[in-house]
Amino acid sequence: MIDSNVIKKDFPVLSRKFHGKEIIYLDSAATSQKPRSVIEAMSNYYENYNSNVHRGIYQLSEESTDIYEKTRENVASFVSCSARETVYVRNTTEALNLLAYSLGHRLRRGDRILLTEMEHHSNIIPWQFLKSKGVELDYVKMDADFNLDMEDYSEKLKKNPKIVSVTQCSNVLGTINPVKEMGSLAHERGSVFIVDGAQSVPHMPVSFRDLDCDFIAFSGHKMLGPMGIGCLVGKLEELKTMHPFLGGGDMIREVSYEGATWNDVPYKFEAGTPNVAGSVGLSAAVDYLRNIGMDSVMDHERLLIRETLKLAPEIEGLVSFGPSDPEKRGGVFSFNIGSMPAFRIERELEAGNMVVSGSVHPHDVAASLDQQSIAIRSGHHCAMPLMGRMDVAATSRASYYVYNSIEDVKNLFIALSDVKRLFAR
Amino acid sequence: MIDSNVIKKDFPVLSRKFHGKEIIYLDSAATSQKPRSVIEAMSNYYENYNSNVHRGIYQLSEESTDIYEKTRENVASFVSCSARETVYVRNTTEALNLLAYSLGHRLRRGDRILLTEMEHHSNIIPWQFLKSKGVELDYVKMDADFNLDMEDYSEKLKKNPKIVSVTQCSNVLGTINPVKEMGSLAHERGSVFIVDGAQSVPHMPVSFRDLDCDFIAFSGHKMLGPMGIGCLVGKLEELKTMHPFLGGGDMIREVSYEGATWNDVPYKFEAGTPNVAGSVGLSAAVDYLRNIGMDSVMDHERLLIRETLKLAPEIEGLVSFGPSDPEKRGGVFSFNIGSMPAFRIERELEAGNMVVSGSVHPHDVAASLDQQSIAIRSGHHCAMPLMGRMDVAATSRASYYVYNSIEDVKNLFIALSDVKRLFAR
Amino acid sequence: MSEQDINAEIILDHYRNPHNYGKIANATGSVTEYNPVCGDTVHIDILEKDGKIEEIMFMGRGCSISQGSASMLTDFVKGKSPEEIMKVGDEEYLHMLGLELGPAREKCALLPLNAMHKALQERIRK
Amino acid sequence: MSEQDINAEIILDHYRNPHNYGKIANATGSVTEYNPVCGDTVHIDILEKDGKIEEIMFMGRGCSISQGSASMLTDFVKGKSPEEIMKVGDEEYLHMLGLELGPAREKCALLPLNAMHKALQERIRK
Ligand SMILES: Cc1ncc(COP(=O)(O)O)c(C=O)c1O
Ligand SMILES: Cc1ncc(COP(=O)(O)O)c(C=O)c1O
Repeated sequence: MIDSNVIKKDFPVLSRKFHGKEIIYLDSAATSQKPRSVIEAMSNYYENYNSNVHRGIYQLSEESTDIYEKTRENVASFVSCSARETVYVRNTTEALNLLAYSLGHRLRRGDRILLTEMEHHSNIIPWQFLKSKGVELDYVKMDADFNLDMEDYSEKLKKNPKIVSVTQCSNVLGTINPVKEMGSLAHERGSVFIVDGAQSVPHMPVSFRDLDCDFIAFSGHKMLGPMGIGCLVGKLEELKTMHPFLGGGDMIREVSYEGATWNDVPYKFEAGTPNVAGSVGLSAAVDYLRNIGMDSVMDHERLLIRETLKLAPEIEGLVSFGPSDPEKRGGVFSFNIGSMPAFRIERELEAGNMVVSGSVHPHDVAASLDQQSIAIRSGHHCAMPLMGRMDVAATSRASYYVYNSIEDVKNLFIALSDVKRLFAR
Repeated sequence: MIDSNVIKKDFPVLSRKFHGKEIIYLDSAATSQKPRSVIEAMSNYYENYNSNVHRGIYQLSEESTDIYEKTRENVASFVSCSARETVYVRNTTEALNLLAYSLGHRLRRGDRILLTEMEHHSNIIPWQFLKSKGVELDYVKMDADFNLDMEDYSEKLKKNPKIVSVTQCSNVLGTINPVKEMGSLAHERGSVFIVDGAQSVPHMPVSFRDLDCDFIAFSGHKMLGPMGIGCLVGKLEELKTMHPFLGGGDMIREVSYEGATWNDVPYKFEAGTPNVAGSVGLSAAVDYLRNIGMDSVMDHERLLIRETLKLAPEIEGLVSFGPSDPEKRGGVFSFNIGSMPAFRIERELEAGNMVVSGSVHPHDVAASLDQQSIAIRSGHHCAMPLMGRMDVAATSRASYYVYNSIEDVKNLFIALSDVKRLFAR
Repeated sequence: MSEQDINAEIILDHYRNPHNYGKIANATGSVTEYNPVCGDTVHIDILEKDGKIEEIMFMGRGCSISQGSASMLTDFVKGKSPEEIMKVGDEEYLHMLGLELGPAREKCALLPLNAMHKALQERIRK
Repeated sequence: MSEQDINAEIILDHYRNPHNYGKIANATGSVTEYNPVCGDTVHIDILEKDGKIEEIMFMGRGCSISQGSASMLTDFVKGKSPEEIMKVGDEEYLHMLGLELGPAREKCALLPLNAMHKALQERIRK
């Protein structure tokens, strides 16, 4: 079992006080805080090893190359893949764009791509770019309990999408999707299967081998690591045959004024000077998480979500969005106080009720919690289409990680009852 | 005047010793070392402010947003442009790819792009990708003194290239190209004019306004800043009308399942969680450089290059590549000991001389200097086509920065005379 | 109570009991302004007469800042000339509200003013 | 002098005075191997007879490690069977050279071995 109050001490930010109170950070789905060991690993790299990798024949550069490749092995082993399958990118967003651009080369007019209704913008927009080529997009529906409708999935798979790309865990709903099963079904249809692991890799055990997906993408900054580094993991055969994405140094084998040939995987996809310090930070984060154990991380967050779902009914009018079964969700809790439909004037005039009573706008919720030094997010969470689908203008969201305690959850709900009193009209 | 021995003390790496000797780091064209202030600025950010930007309504996130935008203003002022014109990217490579992908949307079969013979791979490959669309590339020639042949430039401009992209300073030759004049000529032809500032922005005063170019790209890690952050500066009107590059969070205004609209510039080009800590480091690097003064930086490196060109003839058989006039070059010195043509068997058999005598391979030069704790680079320097053009398999390269002293240059040449003795055959 | 706190109370009052909420049937100008980041929406109807805003009504949904600001704005512009209103800048308006707001909330507070300016520009163009 | 130093001297000797440098007119196999990173090149000609490498010559250009290694390799393989040579792995070969090399220089050292293996594979396929 995790003792989050001990863990908290490893995270310098969390000792900051606002309005005389230590911050309760409940926005880890946006970005996680960093333990001292991660921050120090990067400083240590810059203070003792900093240099460019791969091409230097002097000790500093050889050490740097060695460090860089060891971080890759470490991160690869964390998600059970090989180092050669592990491409360093900036973040999940870049990884998914890389795939859209590179796999996009193979797509023709009329080819289909299958996504879900609960995707983050970064798993929607890159694919929408391909519409100009005549590629068509479908979205798997959710059921009433905010899980994917697997019948709808099977139905839409029948259209033989060339690519299926699905988030393993929704950053809004917390829904954990059955990506292993979905991957098998997709492969039966010959689709390339992509997993957006931005919210899963940081929070639960994830094995690339076990999932039988073709690609998985994740961001360092959401898993205790630094900003500016993330991974695209891909099957070797796929990576080898794919068109490169960014062109430049290190990703080539030979270049002439007429054309070029490509370096081996994964370097083929790592153009330009890489973020070695970032990789060092990510590797330290992986060590930190491994030391806790990903099973424990998951169990801990499940504990917090269970407490959350227990306390939620105490706030009158609270509406929450996400599966009712805590075993099927990650540590993400989206909610509203009262109904919060998008404003449409015709609808308002028709309803005749000029002011929605009893509801508190997510902005007011977040601002008011901030006065209590509780940091939550409010807005569309980069999932506007999902907001539309749920007919809400926005939601509030609390999201948990290893440094959050049961007390944090309790304090959240104490503060929420105040919010209600202050803002409801 | 710069006192590089005082400056050196600000750079922790430079006190490392190999073989009992403090490192003499002469590979700043690959990546620069980082002063303590830059390393600490990033740690401080992670320890006290870390959070996601733009969307948070809590104090930490508002502080982070504020910090992020202030770094942007600071970096923008460093190169005399506005913050709105300053797009954060990973590095120069990503910036140039962004341009190639985005401007590439406008190009049609038969459109031309004009580069030069001395470009880095990152200013060649992204444009070569467009060849599949039927776009054609030209390269401006060099003259015998390693300067661009301006007549050839004028001649090739007559073909009305849609895009001209040129490095302001060659990372191999040190040549400083007359980009201001070249930009005016390109604009007369209606071409978009792009400057690769990877080797100029770190080493000399550069003003975006003054250059009258449409875009300039540079990397933080080459200018005392961290890895994983760089800039694409572009004219507002261009950035506004361009197609976005990466799709995802933050770069959108509205998204539906059918399509999306874009956020304002520069956010339109910053998809996903940005590298805020990286921007903090870059901003601290800019402060450090501004404090020295870019004129002083340039003068100092010129001093070192003058000393270099003075000492070079003392090494028998040394061939150097770069303009003879130190006023026309940056702090980069490429050379070979003896001739180092690429191996072609027919040529060898014809010549009948089975072993090139008197020459030392760049690998041996670098490895041998490494024994003296002097770090230089050897290889093709991500400019393979240029190597071919100069008929060398590779070169050695020493490159200078603010922390290098006249003694460093002297020590380089003392070590080089040993190399000659050891390896020549 | 600090001035800040008093101003916060005032805007909250407006939010709880908005002034001039509703539609104008014979409006001479109207506009809907929307902030996609949070969904805050303000719809404004104006009725101009003799170079003055004779009547103004708003409808909308959003946080206390955006809706409170909208209510206060309707009081503020009534009886003023379009030219006077166009001259009110963001800074001045925020100063008038007298709240200390972060960058995200500033956008909420300014949404009604932007809507108002747009409504007037539309009209002016006609 | 350490063993390292002695081995470094040996390879330098080979580099300065390469053994078996040149072409074989009636080669039964030949290959050119090239490392684009530094331009190191090794061309190998072999003459096989009765299941043994009877003769081997190389030409090339590159650093002391790649060229010294090539010269040593030619001595090493002479008289051996293709099967024996194919069995020599990277690790084993590097151990034989007995040098402490960084990752970049390891590639230089292995270039001749890779060339040799390729030359034999080409032949085997025939
Ligand atoms: C499910 C999901 N996918 C993708 C992303 C994008 O991650 P990043 O901003 O690190 O690229 C996020 C995070 O915002 C996410 O929650
Ligand atoms: C002239 C030039 N352009 C572009 C680059 C690429 O820079 P980066 O690797 O930071 O993307 C470099 C550095 O290697 C360079 O010297």
